[in-house]
Amino acid sequence: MEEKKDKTGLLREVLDGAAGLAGSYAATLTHLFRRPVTEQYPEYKRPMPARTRGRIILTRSPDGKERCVACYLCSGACPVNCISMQSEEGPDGRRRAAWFRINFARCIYCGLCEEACPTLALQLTPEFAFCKDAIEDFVYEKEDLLVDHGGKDPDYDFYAHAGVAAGRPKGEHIGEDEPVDVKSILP
Amino acid sequence: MQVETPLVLLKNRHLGRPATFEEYRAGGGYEALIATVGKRTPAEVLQLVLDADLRGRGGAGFPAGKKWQGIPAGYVGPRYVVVNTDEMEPGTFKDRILVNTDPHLVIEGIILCAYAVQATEGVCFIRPSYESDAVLIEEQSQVARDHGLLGDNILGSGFSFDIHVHRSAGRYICGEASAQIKAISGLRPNPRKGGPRTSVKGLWDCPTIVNNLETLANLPGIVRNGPDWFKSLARSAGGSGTKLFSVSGRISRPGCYELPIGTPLREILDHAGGMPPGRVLKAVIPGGASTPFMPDKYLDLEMDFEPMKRAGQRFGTASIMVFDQNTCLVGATLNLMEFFTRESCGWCTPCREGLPYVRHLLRLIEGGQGEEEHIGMIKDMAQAMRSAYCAFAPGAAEPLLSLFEYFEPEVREHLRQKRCPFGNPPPAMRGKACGTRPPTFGPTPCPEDQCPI
Amino acid sequence: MSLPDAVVAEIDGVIAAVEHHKREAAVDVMYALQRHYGYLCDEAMHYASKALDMTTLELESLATFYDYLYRRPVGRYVIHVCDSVVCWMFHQDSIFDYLCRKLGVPPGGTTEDGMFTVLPAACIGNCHNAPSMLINGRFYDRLTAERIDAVLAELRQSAEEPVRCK
Amino acid sequence: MPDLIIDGRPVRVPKGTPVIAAAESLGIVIPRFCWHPALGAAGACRMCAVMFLDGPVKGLEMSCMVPAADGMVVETFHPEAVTFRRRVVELLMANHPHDCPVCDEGGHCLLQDETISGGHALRRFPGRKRTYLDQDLGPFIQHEMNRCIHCYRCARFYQEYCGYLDFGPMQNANRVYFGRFASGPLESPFSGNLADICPTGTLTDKPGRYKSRRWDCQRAPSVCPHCSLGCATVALSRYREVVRVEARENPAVNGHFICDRGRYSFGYAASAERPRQARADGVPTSMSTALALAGTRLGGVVEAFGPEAVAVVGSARSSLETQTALTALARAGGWRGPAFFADRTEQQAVAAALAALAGGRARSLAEIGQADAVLCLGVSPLHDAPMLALSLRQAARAGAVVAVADPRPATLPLPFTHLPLAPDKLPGAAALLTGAEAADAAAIQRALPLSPELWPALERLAPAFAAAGNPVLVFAPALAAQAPADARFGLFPVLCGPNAAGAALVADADAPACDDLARAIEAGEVKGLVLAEADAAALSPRLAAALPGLETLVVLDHLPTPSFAAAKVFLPTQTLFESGGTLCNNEARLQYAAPVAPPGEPVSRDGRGGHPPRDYARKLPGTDPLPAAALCAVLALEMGLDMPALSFAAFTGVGPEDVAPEGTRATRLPAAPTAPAPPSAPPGQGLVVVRDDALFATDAYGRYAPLARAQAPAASVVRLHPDDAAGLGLADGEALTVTVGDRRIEATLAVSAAVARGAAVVPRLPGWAGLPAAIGPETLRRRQP
Repeated sequence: MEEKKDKTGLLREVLDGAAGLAGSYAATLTHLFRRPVTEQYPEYKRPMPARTRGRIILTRSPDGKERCVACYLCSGACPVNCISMQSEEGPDGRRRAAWFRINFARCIYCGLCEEACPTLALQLTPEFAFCKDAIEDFVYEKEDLLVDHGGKDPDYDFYAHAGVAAGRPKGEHIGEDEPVDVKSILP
Repeated sequence: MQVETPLVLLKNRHLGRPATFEEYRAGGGYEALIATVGKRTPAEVLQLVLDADLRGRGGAGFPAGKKWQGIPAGYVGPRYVVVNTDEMEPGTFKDRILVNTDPHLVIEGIILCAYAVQATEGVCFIRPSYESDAVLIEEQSQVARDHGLLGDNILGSGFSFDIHVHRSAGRYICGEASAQIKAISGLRPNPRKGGPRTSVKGLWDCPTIVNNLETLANLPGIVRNGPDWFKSLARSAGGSGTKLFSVSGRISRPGCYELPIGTPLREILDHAGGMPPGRVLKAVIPGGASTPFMPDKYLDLEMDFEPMKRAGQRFGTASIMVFDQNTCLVGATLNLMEFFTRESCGWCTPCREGLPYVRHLLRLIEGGQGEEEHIGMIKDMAQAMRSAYCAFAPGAAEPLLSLFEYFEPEVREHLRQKRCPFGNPPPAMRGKACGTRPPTFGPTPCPEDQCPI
Repeated sequence: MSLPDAVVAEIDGVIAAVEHHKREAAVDVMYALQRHYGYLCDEAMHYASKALDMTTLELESLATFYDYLYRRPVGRYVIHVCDSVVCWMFHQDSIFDYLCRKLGVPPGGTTEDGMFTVLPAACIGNCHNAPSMLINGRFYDRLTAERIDAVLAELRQSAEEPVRCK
Repeated sequence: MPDLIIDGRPVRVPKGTPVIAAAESLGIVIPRFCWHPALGAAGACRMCAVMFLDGPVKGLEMSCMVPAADGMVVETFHPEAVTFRRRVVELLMANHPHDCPVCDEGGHCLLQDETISGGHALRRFPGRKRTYLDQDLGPFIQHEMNRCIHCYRCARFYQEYCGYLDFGPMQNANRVYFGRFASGPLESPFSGNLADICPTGTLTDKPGRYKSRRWDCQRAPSVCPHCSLGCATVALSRYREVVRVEARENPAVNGHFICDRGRYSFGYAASAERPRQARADGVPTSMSTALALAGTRLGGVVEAFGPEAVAVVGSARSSLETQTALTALARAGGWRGPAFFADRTEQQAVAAALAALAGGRARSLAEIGQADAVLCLGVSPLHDAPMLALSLRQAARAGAVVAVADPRPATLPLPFTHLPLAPDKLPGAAALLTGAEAADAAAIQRALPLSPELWPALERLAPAFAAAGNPVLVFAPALAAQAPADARFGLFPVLCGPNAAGAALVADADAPACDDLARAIEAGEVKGLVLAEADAAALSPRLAAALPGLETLVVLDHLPTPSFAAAKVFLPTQTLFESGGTLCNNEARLQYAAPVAPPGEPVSRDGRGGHPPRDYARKLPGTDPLPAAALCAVLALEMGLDMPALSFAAFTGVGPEDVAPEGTRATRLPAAPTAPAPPSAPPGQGLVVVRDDALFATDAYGRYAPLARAQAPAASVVRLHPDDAAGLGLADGEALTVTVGDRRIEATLAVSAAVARGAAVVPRLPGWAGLPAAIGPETLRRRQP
């Protein structure tokens, strides 16, 4: 009884072992015929989802003007203080950045600046690999950041909503009534 | 069932012209004044008014005598009487009728009031559309002056008092006492709340009594015939005197009727000829634009301050506007909101911003673009309007809230049909009306049979 | 352009009548100037400001607040069409539209010949004769198209000086 | 003292306190827009609604309108109140534009705070937004009416609180517009406060427009150095530049507001002309070289002529720290000085003015607002101390009688009586009004026989002053002798510089004045001079004229004054914004201004290609300047002097650690010195020269602030009484040539009856400093075309 039991136990162990072996071989075999996962980076650059948080750009509104109004919200939101700027009044009366600087050596690509941006000017792009030889080269100025398209939201135009007369007269923004006439004779 | 009613205020009614000084005098006019000035003490006159329980006819119904008592005892310096003839409440025209009927009754009343509070100067605040009344008062007060009843040393008693007319340039809010004082002072007529009352610190920082013109016109009668007579005029238990009811709207004979206070609405309408043929009463606004709609179930309510207050209604200025079954009450409320929005002084948020807010939503509803949520939004804002700075926005909220209280199905019908069930066109935006109306709504054809054009 | 002596005298008289409280005359002085100039132009405001010892801003805050003081040019006759609830019940909006079309002006507009300005107005206190309008301090009751035509024709003929407000 | 319960917490407040303020004393901040502690309740915004559960008032009421009363039980978070407040915010936001990103108020906006904290995030109102056209309100205030929430704070402040009537509300209903009759600069010299008081971005600070967000600024409590009142300010600096100055609440001094001079004259600190580098004989050099050279040169003078040949001059614009260090330096070297005043009379006068304050007679600005009669003697409030005018207005609003006895024409935004009297007549006028008994007509006519036009006014004023329970005398130090013995009268001197009081406390009673030093230089007794934050030309023309006679002139300063140009050795110092410092104001109140801006050229001027430099390892440019007190210590070290450690506590009785945030009055005032002789009629013929300040650019700092300088009147004006003008044969508006020493100044003549007879009012500008005490036709001449 004892022996018999031993025998059946041994047989089972052998069979189990063989099954396990066969399983592993099967796994190996299936992988042999699968499409390879490895991509030949950098020869092949895998397309990233649009919302990937990579290099930051400053976009333009549909009329081709700078979207950034230098409101300081991105620099205020930035947890690592890598954004700095100076605002000024442009020749067209619009508020804009005199200079705008992002230190990508510090940036952690958290995307808080993009969330803070009220004019959809500042956007993170899927571009994640931009290596430099010198760390100072990671300091991007406005001219390095500014692109000539609208990024993820090409249609939004802050100044079409804003209610300040910068390029577009009062009362002609979206959802506005014509200006109140203080001297109106209508009751 | 026409009953004989005592005529007190309108007894000198002549067709097409005001009563003259002689006519007024012949009917016992100025006798109260002659018997009072220099013969009775001001305190006695005040006591008469207190006993008569004369309540303000301008809308709030504050006892006139109590208001006069507010003047600090022993105050030395000028005191003023301001006669409120602003009367810009839509539906109200009683003061104009009264002045044009019997100017000297009004003048005598003003002088009696001035004597009771020992005022030195009276200001008659008159709205621009009553220019003819202003001229009339100016002329007739000159007549009184010529007879020694007004001006320096009245009837040789040593009491001096004079009246001048202050012409307003028109705004509903000027009818509010503190705003009226500011308007006379050449300031922006924003009402004032808190701080001393106008009877303590009013015009030019002196004690000032602001009373409605009709209130003061009751004084000669009270002084001449005594408080008991005055109280006996009323039909309601606690009431006193008669009242000028201005009846307008869908009624056979719109006009101004003097009836005892406490006369039930049904009787008043009967006096005015009842409903025109084919018309059924739906609701009335009983006391000017800032009182709630009163549906027909209140037809037998006594028209007096207290009984109406108990029924959740307001007596107001007793300006009865009658709406028939063919009138859209949403449109009527919208019209009232347009009025209130425009006439706000712009001081506090619920009034300045809240009224345009509900006006816009009502325009949407009346124009068939209303949504279910708009009803809730209007109710929300109407509640908020009740906590405004002065009584203006709360007054505007009254008809608005009563619209939803009594006639919500009518509002919902607008939502359901996506148009006005009474066929009113979508409300045109102010300032863009001309040429933007749909051609079906012009001079002709009109949505209703009796369109005047 | 200096004011005629009569206007100056009238303004001085109005101010003298309320000598101790000059400010009370503000509206009356502006009415007087409005009658002279037709409306309250800036020149009128500056004159009133000097006469009353008030700043132009103070007067402007009154002139723009009130209904019957016009800071924009108006016609010889200003037609105030009551648009309150009783008149509305009697189709005031049709009346108003009719007037506007008849005269070819938008609300608040002035006809080209400078005769008429059409304005909506808060209740003018003539509800028992609705619908009604106010021109020159005079009521026109129970309006119909024919009545409006007649009134306009009559006013066009009239040589009477417009009495806007005393 | 009503007791009430707010949100379950009992509180006792003084009678008349509104519930909103009572809650604030518990730390419960009820939302508000229109309520402001200085302006009181308006009840316009309806934001401060709270629920009154018990007590004399019940139901939903505005906490600003209801005075606290016994037995009240108030709940600020009652659902009904919260709902109502939510509706109010919804209404206010229904028309508010979508422009926070470009709004300068963003980040310190009350509307933002209340909207976000109230949870209003989504717009449900389907209507369109109201818009307005804006006006140009001048150089200080930017107008953006779309953002207005109609709280009426601006109009109430501008018209009621300040008394100017060129800005206010127009139109009615939902069209109310706040602006002027037409575009143009605001007339009020307090207009800058509109930016502070506006709860949204409708009225914002124009000079600071689009500069920065509040959270990016370094902020520190500061003290205004543009007159002697010492108003509390907050300085905001960013990128090494002061970008804005705001009012700071100091209930004892300026309340909540400051004047435009104090607000917009900060530009001197970051001005491009500011000397930031040490110079030796006019050549830029390093700080250490210049210090060594200063040591050597001064040492040389001491060696050759003895320590008495070196003198030190300070000024009323330095901090107490600097003034004390100069004193310590002078004592260590055994040098003359320091001299802080032009002449000894002035020093005595200031000391006497301070001495008079002993015994609790000093009044603060806030207390002047509660006085019932105020006489300004030789003080023109709006220009000598602008915030004084605002306090006088508050007094006048409460019914006080205000009289200004001053030779200069005076305008004030309040009802007041101007007594244009020549300086020598002022003591007589003061005696008439400050006596215990009301002066009678005879006394008035005796005192001022030549001014019959003033008799009726004085007859009216005399009984009012005699009957006043709480009168105040505001006086110029030269008239310190006129301070009445009558203890009823509070005293309020107006001095000539932000720290003139400090100078008078620090200076020895027998210290030489600038004129004494000038005499000593002329006599060859003084050969070396240390001029610390003082402009000899403005301080004492005689000293300026004597400077070339020196062997060595060491100048410590941060302003490009003429003395800086004349310096043999120049040592740059830090401004109050950089070093901080303690100032002593006119009522001997010591206040500490904290440092706010780091030293160095502002980033805006440092860098190329439109952005700041990227070289992080270099030394920042323009960081040489050191606090003047530190420079004194280093100089002493260079010269091997044993400079004692001297704290200003030794002079004022109050140590640096004792200075409270709202200021602490000096406990050690000068012992009553012999009061200066009252001004007397100048010998011989001529008109007494009276100097007049303008609102901008006549104070020592404002002259070097570009924005303030841009507001200064283009042409200098000489003002004369019609009689005097006629006597000189001159007419109103004529072009004049004024001879000052060997220079000629061009000016125009303004003739006005508001000028005292016998006085010639000239601007207080350095160029005019050399005029003699009295001038005649040879000085004032018609300009030949």
